[in-house]
Amino acid sequence: MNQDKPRIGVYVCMCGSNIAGTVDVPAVVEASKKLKNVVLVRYNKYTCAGPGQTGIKEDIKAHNLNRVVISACSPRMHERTWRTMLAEAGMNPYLLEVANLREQCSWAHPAGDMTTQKAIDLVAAAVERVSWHNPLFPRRVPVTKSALIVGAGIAGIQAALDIAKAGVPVYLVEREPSIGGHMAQLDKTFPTLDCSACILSPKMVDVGSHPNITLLSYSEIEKVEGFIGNFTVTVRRKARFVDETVCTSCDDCTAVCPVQVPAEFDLGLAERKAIYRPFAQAVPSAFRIDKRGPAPCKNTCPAGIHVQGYVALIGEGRFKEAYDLICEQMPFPGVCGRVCHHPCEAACRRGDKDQPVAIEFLKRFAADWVTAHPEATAPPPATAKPVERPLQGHRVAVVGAGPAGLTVARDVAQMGADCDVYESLPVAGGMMAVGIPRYRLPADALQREIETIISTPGVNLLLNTPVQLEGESKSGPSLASLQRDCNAVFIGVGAHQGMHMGVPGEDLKGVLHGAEYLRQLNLAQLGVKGLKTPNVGSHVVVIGGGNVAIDSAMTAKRLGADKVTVLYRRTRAEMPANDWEIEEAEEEAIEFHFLASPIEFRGKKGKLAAIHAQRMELGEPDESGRRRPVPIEGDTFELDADTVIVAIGQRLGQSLGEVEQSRRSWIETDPVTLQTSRPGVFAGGDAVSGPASVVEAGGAAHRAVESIRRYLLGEELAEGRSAEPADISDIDYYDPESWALTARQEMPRREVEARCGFNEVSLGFTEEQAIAEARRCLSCGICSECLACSNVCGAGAINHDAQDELIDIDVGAIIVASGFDPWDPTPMLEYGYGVYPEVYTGLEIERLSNASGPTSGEIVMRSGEKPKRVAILHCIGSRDEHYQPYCSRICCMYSLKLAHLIEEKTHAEVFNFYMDMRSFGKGYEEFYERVQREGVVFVRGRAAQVSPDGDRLIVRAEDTDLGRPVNLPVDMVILATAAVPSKGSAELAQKLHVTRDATGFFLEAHPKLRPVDSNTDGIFVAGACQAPRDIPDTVAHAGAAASQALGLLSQEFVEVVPTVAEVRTLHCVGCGLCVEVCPFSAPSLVESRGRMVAEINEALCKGCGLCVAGCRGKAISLRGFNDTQILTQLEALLQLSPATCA
Amino acid sequence: MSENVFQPKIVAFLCNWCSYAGADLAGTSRTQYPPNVRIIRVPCSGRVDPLFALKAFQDGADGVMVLGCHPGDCHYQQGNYFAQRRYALMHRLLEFTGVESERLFVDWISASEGKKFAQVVTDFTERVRALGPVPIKRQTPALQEVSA
Amino acid sequence: MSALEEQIRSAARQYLENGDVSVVIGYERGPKGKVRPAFVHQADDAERLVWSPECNLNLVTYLHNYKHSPRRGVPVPRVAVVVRPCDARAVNLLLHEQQIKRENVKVIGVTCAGSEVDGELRQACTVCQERVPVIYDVLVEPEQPVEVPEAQDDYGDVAEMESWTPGERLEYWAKEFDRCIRCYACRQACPGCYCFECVAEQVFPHWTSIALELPEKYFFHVMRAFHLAGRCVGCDACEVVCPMDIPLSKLNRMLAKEVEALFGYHTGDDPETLPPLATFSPEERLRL
Amino acid sequence: MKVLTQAQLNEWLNHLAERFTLAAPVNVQGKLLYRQVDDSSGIAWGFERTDMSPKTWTFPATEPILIIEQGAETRLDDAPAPAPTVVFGVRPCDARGALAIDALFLDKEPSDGQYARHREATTLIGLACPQMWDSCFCTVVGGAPNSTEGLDLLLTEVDGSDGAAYAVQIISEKGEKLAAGMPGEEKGVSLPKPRLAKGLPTLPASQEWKAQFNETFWKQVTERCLGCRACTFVCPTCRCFDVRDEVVSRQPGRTVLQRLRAWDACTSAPYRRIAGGHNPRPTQHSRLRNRFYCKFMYYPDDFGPLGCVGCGRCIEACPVNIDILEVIAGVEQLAASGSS
Repeated sequence: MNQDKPRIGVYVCMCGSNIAGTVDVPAVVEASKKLKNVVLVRYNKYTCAGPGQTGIKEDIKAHNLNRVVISACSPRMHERTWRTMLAEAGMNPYLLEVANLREQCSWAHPAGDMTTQKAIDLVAAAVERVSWHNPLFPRRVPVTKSALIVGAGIAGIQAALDIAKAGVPVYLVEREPSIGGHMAQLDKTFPTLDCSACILSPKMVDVGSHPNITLLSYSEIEKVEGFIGNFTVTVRRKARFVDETVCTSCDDCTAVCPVQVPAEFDLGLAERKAIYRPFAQAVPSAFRIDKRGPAPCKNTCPAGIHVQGYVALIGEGRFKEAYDLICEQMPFPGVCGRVCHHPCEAACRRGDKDQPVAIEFLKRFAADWVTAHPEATAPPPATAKPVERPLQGHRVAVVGAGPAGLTVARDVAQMGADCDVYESLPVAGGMMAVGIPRYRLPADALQREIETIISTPGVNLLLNTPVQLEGESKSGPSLASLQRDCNAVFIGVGAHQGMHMGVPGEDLKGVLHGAEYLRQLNLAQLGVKGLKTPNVGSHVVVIGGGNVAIDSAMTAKRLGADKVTVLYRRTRAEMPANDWEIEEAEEEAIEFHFLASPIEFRGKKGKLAAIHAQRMELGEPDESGRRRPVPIEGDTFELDADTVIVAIGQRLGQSLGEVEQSRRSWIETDPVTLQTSRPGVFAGGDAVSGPASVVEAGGAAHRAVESIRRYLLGEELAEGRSAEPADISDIDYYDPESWALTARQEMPRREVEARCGFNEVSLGFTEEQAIAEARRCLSCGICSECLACSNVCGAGAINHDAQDELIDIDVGAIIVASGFDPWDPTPMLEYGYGVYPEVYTGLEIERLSNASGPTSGEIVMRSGEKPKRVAILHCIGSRDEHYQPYCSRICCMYSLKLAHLIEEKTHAEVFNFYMDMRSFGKGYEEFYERVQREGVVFVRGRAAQVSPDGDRLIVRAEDTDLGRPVNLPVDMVILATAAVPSKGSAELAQKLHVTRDATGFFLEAHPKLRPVDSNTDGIFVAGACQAPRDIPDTVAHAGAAASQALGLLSQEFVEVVPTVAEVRTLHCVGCGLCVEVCPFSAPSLVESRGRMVAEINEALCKGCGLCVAGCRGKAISLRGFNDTQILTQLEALLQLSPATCA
Repeated sequence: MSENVFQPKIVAFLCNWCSYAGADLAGTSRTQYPPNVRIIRVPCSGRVDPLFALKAFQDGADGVMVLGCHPGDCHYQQGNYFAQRRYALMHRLLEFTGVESERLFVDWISASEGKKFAQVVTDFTERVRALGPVPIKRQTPALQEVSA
Repeated sequence: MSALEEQIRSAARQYLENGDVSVVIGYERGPKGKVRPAFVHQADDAERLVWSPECNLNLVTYLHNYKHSPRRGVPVPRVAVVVRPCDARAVNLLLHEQQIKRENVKVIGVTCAGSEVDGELRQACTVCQERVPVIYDVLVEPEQPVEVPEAQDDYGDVAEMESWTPGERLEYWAKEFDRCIRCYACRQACPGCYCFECVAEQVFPHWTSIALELPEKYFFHVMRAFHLAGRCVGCDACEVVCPMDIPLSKLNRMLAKEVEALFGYHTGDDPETLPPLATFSPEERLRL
Repeated sequence: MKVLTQAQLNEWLNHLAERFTLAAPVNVQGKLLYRQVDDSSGIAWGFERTDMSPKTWTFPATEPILIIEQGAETRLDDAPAPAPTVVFGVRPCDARGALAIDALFLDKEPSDGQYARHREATTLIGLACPQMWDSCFCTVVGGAPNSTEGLDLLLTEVDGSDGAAYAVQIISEKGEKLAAGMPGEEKGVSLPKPRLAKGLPTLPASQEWKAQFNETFWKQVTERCLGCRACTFVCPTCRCFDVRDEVVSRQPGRTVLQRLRAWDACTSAPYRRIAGGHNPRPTQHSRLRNRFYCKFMYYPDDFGPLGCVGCGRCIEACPVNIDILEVIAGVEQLAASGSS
């Protein structure tokens, strides 16, 4: 509370006639004289002016004033001025209250009693309020001597260079991969017609090389905290996937990149690769890879194969590269290309529109092509990638030579480890060898891939060598002995034992079990000595509905059975077998008997004769979601059969000893690391998951290999890993604009009649088919991750696994130079942009006219011909209340420039349709006259419509000078579109806490006097982000912003407002609400006299008063805006003014 | 304006960064609105304890306006979000206890919305005029005696 | 003596005998048979404790008297308190607001069949489905499970009032507040009202007059209801203690209804969840 | 003695209502309060004890006591004078309560001007209690259900020939003036004896209270006190108040303030809190104890009358059943055990 009795001086400003013209100032003065504690009242013509201020300063001394009320313009205008004045007069600057008589009274209301009454009320309330003002003392905080600039178009570049020149460090943040902004896209600049790139490039190079400038290209502002002189800006450095400091800009990578997408820099008029640099003079000159996230196919693939990559390579006819890429993750392309259940195809976004890309078949194609072209299989050229062998000196044991085990063996061997692979069977390959029938997977396709693996240096395959998992073994190796002899063990023993039904008669001769039956068949066919092809009778019944059941049925047919019936206890809809396999079986006349299950195998003389079966119906869904089969009481039947193959599932068939088992008797592992209950022992494949696919085994192998690597190198096993694939639901994938529906290539198949024996059914794609199919890919991730660029990059600059990086930067000032965007005229349907190909925007023509543009500087139509007549339509989206109400300021002049260039380059007739010609700048009017002299025609009148007329377009308008309609046939129409705030301005404004105007451009603190200040102290605006401007104005504006920022940064300290919160400790009950609501973590609870109370960290407090209003007990108050001050003002305003105006 | 028209008293709490600047802009653009409104400048709509509104009604305000930055634009990041919650509840409470909820007006006005400010004030003044005097004003018998 | 009483007494006795707490706050019967709060300091006195549907206050309020150390060097007293389910929510409220420490309070939770005012089941209890307190150390359970009424609280009474015209509502409240004598019993009985100095009584800043007139009463009750928005546990102690029988619970129930509808929040579910006025959602746009 | 039939009494009251502000017990939403009535029809006949005492008419809960006008110079004015008022249906205990307040505000110099004007303007018409109601204990503190102390007139219900009839005792000059022109007829009636409560304690003398000041008994009694103000506000003798100057009107050159007096209560924490937060009665125990000591020791010692008239309202109003009779009995017992 104030100690002295208030002695208040009241000054009423007439502001010329601004206030005095509307408010009866003498009446206000007379009323003010009667106010309590008012010592003197004066009125000035201009209180802000020197004489006005001097008079007040003299009064303060002469009349011993200790409070001042100034009734004038908005405090946002001159409060600072007068506070300084008070300080100069020896008073505390906060003993001032400004009554807003101008903006919020005289200017907003008509002259009259009510307006004068309001003015009196405002002065009186200010007098009451100021009595409660206390002296406040701003805190001084040091200024961080550096600046950050958002946006590196010409404005940002100019500001950065200006500040850097003054010796102050600058951080220049640009969201695009290169600096330069829209100016870099232009051809010539008006009115001088000098080459835009030629005048911009040197500045760009200066930015890139200036020691005081830290260029953060391809980066965005994430968060801004702090206050004037002391900002902390969090910048997201988006992953570029090319290290700018290493890239030599040699351009070798783009040549090998198989992905083409429209080039943004050329506005889609040309294409670029997925790895690219926007334009030749880009700064930094480093390339960048365009990635939208993992393609759904790759993300879904259990083995993480670079699906989009090899598909893209096949599309380019680069089959060997495709094969090598597949092999990185999947050493069995030929196998996987035949038997994979291909979840990738289910995820393929093509499938949303027509049919998914035939990914599986393409994989097989690559493998088959390599087999068929041994001449091409010479080892790939030595890559620049150094071969890392981190596991050198370690020995790993792999139990089981199935897909999981062999993949582990290959991968750890490539990392330098010695790897012993133990296999109990006489052949390697596991289920690939002994579970899949040969007509699906020919022996040679498999054998070739197994050989490749076992020929990897370090891999040592031991066939016929079972490993006992439980206890010690006398005869051969055991898990215990392997653990002693090796550094890590991988168990991939698969699930090779067929499940039994447990019904009477299962031991009869003629009852076979699927897994054993197929194993015997395959081993015999592979020529293993002493094994015969199993005998099947003429009536074969297969029990079960999975792939093994179908394979058993189809092999039985091939082994000579007359009639093969599949007996399944549910219906076709519930069959777990792949659909296409069931279809093939149906084609081969396999019969299906659904909703039945054997309850007894009946035999004659120890040999199967018939199956006694129970009819079923479907009941409630079980835990797998499939409806449970329920026996129909008493409804049984008999089925003749001489052979039964039971194919109802498989199990491990081995006892595990100390390795923990899961509920269903598989090996129990950690889902993330695949480590078993025994440290250093890992497991994967069917033995862990139950029967699954080759690709899933491959995925498990990768997971296990990573764990083994970490285990052997002593790293944390689980850190940063997850059992789930990445969540890609939020990724906005690339959609090519021309997304034509194209049918999927049909897989050529062997005719049904020809499917005798064990010849392969599917025949494989032709080269033409493969390329056509591969080109159906939508390049979802844009970068296909084919890794071709990595392979050719001599500098090793490419890192496909790069992640976004967040960095915090401390700066004292921020300049926003986020620029503009040309408006997209698509919504103005009358002009047919996007509908008629020969309707362009101005910026598109800039690219066409640019010598480094898509047409090398030719202004031609899409047909390649030069236009004979061109119309340029002005004010598209500008000066139009439906779109942008404002004049975009640059369009008239760039239209003139384009008219000149077109006339010069094509000799076409050029017509300008304009509303008003605004050639306001230096040399602009002269340029206008020059263009007129060159023969360009000007029609005053906004074009109403563009419509097609054969090959040409008709522009309809009214020539308002002549007052008659115009229907002009032209070849090309150019729309001079408006300039609008650049995309993302709204988000940027929110992060910076600066305001935008109604049109979305950043709002300056004062339209005339503070054109580069935002309304947040320490943040400045530069260039076209504040309003549309041309290049010279932008450069000047940016220079002004730089100089304002330098002014701030040249100070040692800034004063921080003292209007912060304070706690009345006695009243605080320590409920912590203030802590919960504060956005700045200013309050905290501390102990005081045995209880917890709030305390405000003044350095963090921004003075918003959120906690103050929230505090129920009013234990917090806000200096300068405390409850008493506001309540006094409120009471005064209400008690003074009579309810009805007398 | 005619003598017998009810002239409501209206108090407006305006945040310094958006709405107060918006009100200034209305003046700068010479956009007219009724002089009934009396503006109190505060740092943020989050500073305006809903009890201020209650107190204003007690002191005879026929209408109270609380104007802040648009959601997401708060100079202090979150102030207007909290204000929104507080006023949503105070609104219901006034409504439930018989004070027409139209008398308490909360909205978002940016620094560039001078026109909107003038419009909002004009509309609100007319609405409150139609409602008549606030029913929960403190009656001070002593005052009536003395001023009679 | 009912089974509930027996369990309350035995819990109290054990806490006091073991030295777990220095006082047990429960109910006893006064000389004229009225049920009233009891403070049991000795294990032998545990026999004074009673339980009946007339136990309709919120004893959690008294925890504020024991939350600080009485003298320097003396630890904060440990207290046991008998609670109904609604009262238990107040325990969570005070835990969230850091007024009490969990280790200093033993909660004797009573399985509640509803409490009575003047022999009639409290209105809120006729629709309350909560039988077991959300927080307790000892649960006092009857031999027979307590029936749960089918009706859920649909705030029908509040909704009915909302259908009135503003004028009708103003008249209703003017009549009710007219009787108010500003005795502050409502505030004093409320576990959520524990400011050092109530806004209604502060001189600096001066929010409201000391007058006992209708506008001041209106200010007081609306202010109090607002300060309890998202914090009221619905125990209705304010209404129970009102010597003028003002239906204060209606104000609180109206806000509880809104808080539930707007923010899906129930006071006192747990001590962690931020109450609605301590947080926000950038997406929401509320009717203003 | 004059006896009025109910009809005559009604007629007389209607007549009074035309000349005076007539206050009488009224049923306001279930609570019995002394409110102004336009005629006898609004009166809650057959009441026992009202929920608030008629103190509200002689010592209003809130009133301006001074008007301050600040302009060129400061002018002080008395608050508006109270209108001539008749309170009908005052119970004898409540009239004794008025006398108790008089002892402070009127009998000691300086007297309280505004209170004096109220007392001057107010005539109290009593209605004798036929019995002591629940919680009543007027006999313990020197009163009686038919006491005439402090009243101007006392009406006692007697059996009439058809329905109720009221015997009128004129007690004061003011009463006599008011009774002039009263209808009814002079009759010889014997006033019924009220039924008294049994088993009540005996009030210990002031020095007995003094001796028990530090007893732990007080802690037990007061531990459950919530610190509300209900007991004091319903009490016919509690007369503590708070004063504040409040601005009621502001015009340039003229600010009008009123000095407002409103009831306050020693049972609430802010009552004795001083600037800086210090409170000489820091605990609820010390605050509630003060209330009893004020009634039975400080007030009688300093001003004469007891601060309690035995109306029993505080017993009924207390939300946590703090029972003044239990306290009296407790002190009686302590005194007995102490002296033995």
